[in-house]
Amino acid sequence: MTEITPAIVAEHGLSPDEYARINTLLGRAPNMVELGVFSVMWSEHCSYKSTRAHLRKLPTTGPQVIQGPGENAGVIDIGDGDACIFKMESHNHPSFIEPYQGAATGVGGIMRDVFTMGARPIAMMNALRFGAPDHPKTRHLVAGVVSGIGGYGNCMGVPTVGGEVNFHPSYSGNILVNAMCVGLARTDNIFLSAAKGAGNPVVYFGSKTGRDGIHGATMASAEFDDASEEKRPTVQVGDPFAEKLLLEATLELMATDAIIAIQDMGAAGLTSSSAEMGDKGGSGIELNLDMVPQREANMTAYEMLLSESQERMLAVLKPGREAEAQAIFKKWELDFAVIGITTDTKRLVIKHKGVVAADMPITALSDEAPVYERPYTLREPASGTPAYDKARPVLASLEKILGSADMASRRWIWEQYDHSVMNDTQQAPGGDAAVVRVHGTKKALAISTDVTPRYCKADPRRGGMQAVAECWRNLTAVGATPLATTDNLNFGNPQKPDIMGEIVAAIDGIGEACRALDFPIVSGNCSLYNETNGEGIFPTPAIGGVGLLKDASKMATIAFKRDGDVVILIGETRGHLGQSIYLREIEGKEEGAAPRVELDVEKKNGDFVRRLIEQGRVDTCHDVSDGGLAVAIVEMAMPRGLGAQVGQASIADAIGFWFGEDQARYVIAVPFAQAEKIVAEARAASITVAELGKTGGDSFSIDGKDSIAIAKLRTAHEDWFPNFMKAEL
Amino acid sequence: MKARVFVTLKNGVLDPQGKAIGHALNGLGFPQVGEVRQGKLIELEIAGSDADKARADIKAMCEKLLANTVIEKYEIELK
Amino acid sequence: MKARVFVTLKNGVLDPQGKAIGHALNGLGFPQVGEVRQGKLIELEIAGSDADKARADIKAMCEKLLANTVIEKYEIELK
Amino acid sequence: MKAAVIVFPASNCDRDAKVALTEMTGKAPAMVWHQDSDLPDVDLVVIPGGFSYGDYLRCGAMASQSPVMRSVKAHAEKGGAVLGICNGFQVLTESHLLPGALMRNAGLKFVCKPVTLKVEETQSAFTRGYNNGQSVVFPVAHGEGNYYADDATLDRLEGEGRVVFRYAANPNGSARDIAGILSEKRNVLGMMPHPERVVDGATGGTDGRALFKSLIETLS
Ligand SMILES: Nc1ncnc2c1ncn2[C@@H]1O[C@H](COP(=O)(O)OP(=O)(O)O)[C@@H](O)[C@H]1O
Ligand SMILES: [Mg+2]
Repeated sequence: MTEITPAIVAEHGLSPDEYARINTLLGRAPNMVELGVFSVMWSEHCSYKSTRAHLRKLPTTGPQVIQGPGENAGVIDIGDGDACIFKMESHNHPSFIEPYQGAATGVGGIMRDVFTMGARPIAMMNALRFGAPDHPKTRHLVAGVVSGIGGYGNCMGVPTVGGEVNFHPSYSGNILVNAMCVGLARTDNIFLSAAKGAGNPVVYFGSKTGRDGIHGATMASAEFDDASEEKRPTVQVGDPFAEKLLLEATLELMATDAIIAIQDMGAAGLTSSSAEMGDKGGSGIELNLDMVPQREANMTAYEMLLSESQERMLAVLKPGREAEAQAIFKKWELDFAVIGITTDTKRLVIKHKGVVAADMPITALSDEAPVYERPYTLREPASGTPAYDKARPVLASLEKILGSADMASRRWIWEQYDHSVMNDTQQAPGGDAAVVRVHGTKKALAISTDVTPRYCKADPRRGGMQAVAECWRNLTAVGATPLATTDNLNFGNPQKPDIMGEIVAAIDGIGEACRALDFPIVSGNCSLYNETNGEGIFPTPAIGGVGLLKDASKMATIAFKRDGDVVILIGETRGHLGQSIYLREIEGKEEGAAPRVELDVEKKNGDFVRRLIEQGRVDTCHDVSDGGLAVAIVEMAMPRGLGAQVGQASIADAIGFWFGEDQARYVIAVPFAQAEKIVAEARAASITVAELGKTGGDSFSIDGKDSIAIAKLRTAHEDWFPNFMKAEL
Repeated sequence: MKARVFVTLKNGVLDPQGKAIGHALNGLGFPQVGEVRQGKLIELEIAGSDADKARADIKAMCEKLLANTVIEKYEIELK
Repeated sequence: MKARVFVTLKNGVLDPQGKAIGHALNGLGFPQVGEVRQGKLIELEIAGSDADKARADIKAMCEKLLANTVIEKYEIELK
Repeated sequence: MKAAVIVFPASNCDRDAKVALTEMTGKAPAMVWHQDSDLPDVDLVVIPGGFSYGDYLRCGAMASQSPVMRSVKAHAEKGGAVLGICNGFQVLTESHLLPGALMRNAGLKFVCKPVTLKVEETQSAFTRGYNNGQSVVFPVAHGEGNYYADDATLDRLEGEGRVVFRYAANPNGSARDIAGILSEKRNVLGMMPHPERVVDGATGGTDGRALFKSLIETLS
């Protein structure tokens, strides 16, 4: 038997202190199999040891919340007995190593988290971050990630309806691939993972177990260095065909009442799924690995327990229901096996080839996992506004910004995703939020993922607030009532006090915004150690929000629809240029304060706009975010090539007015006959409002002097991505 | 010169396509078919007549583009 | 027994993928690469030891499933 | 009109086809599992879109060997109507119910977007409700919709008025911009665009309704 040396302990990502703690908890030294199990269960990815203490501060409850964090995904009530189940998860490290399979298996993993709970997935979203466009790896990574997401999601027949993508050198060595899945279930048919009771069969179904991605969970929790490329662990390959069968078979099994508990096998597969089920159910689990369907010969207990083979599930059934379940999986041509039994020992006991390969108290793996109050330092937020040339012509800058990497159209990406399958997509990618109908009703869900990492870098707390506020605003802009969120906290190495400070401040900001906007967090994921050679990524706490439209026929979209509509700006424009796209793209400066986030104003303005949409008085709405007001108006003009003539309504500085990134703002376009009344109502509610001009013609003109053809702007906007990707296979 | 490059998944890497093909063949009345693996065959025309150089060049092409060496291995055949 | 089946597009059927690979190789500093065609390599394990029977069976598999003879041709290699 | 929708492992537009047929005919179609060798007595068989068998090996190849396809062939031989959409079109060519083959998109990428089609042929049970030359907008969503056939076959298809839909702007490199073709007896239609996604005004248009209406009028 292998002797456990300090080097082996270190290779398992465990510190000497953690190893000592394992010895204490077991009352003896672990064997190799047990060490492997502890290493994955105590990894950052599974235990949240650096963030758990801070995540507790997030608001997670509300009348709309059925299930908050702690299960495979969050569940909210959307009325009429319908529940919406959703979560976001990262697959950053695997996607950097093998972009197609990394992204594909990320999509597969998050879908399993959602259908494990009894939901049929109805929409996928993603939040992606890539390195500098001119970095030699970027194109290859973009191509691989996008086709991987499409390859898996398209085959599953679940529409991928939106997402966000940024490019920045801080991600050149650590791309981010966060995928979000939204599903629908009935509130009275939701499945949890608590394996309650002793003597119940533990069953395995799905694909066979191979030596895939052993140590993926520890990899997801370690920094890269230049040597990582050599010692790459086996990459998992996704099989969307198997997953589609698994989805249908699982839902079919769920239509019976045979299931006591169910849990997908994600990171650290068999180990974490069985430990979590035992832990939540307060029971013990005994597994016989000889019964596990295996793809390769001579697999060891260590390999089977740590394998991350995809498309597998574990469930506890009511005794005597095995045959019924087996028949379902036979029909779907999937493997099925009874591999164990629940016990009353609260221990995880693993048998293999007639011997006990591991025997551990389950609480040692879960509750007793270390929680760290890591030291942190809070950095002084960046402040001030950098100097800029006030005389630059607005329209030339506008064209340049619309054709820049971060602002260009993402059509090249979303056309590779089937966004209309299931035939419930009422708002496809390209708007503020995706809108997907609740099948067979007139209700719809609105979904958006958001974060502005450059704000988070400048001021992590404000950046965290802004991410939530922007997500809430995007849902509001289509007319939805924001209900709840999931988050994916992507940061660098938490053992560095400065990075830990970013995490603490961002969570603080997120929590404050979620509370103020009544937008609780019901699920989420953390991805730490996103560093290469000591360089961390920009803090990137992605927020995925879900909202409800009670009557989707009232939904607003961004496109200008009629000639002669009045273009109205809701919200105050102060001309905030710190950390703006304008400064970065035109002046080459990434400096200054992040924009102020005033949550009370955010709420007031948003509630006002939403009411107008719900009342059927506004069908054209767009929030103002990256790039500022001029960009927002042109984005409304481009879809139908219908222009606008607008003028500067306040503040003397044209650059600040057209490109400032002040928050809590919306542009709406309404028929002339209604404009006056809406403006008066806004004023009466003490909301800052301004009439900017009118829609019409085929160009964008400001202050009656300068004008530029919408077609020209559209060319700049549409051409960047295809040109950028042209040379890539 | 003509060359053929065979790109296949490394041993142990799941091959969903091969699995599905094997399953289908068994179902079509070929029970004698065991494991099936699917790979790529790339046929190249190469200018020049130095076989050693061609082989070295193709190796470079495989490493750079033709194979995804994280999960795939390759074999070169010159003729 | 082990067998390899090579499935390639018939001459005259356009191969956009092969063309794209050729183009990419030229761009990566391999100007000596001429035409490129991409096909499939299918590796099979076959029970039994009768090579003639195996070959005949594999031919039947190709005709039935492995190749689409409207656009593809195939070659069988036993070893 | 009585209809059936065939369900293969990893079909994924089967529900969409069912919803569209239910909406248009007022009754739910029979959903037929690929292992069932018997078809119910129906006027129309729909082979829906999706990724049957993961689209592994070749799109539609494994599905074409399913037990149910023997019955579909028999139904077609008797003159019964068959509509193959997207993956269904691929299954039909792989089954030799339609000539030619569907190859990888010329751009090598999956493409999902609304496309404008020209209705080239109204002499069919599927299209008599359209006007000749009418422009309609249907979504496409496929990675392998690049229709190929040799010139003689293409000439024949054109000559016999079997090219039913043509792309206004070709999204996949398809020969002669072909988006949908009829069988010799004109009772089998294969098309890459999705008419079932445009029957419901809330999700992108209603241009697909006329196709189902044509079928209902002809087959009822
Ligand atoms: N940043 C976060 N905010 C809120 N909840 C979180 C966060 N990170 C993780 N969680 C919750 O912790 C639980 C465990 O997460 P995770 O290990 O990622 O789930 P899984 O095992 O299903 O992949 C989940 O319920 C998840 O929603
Ligand atoms: Mg899970």
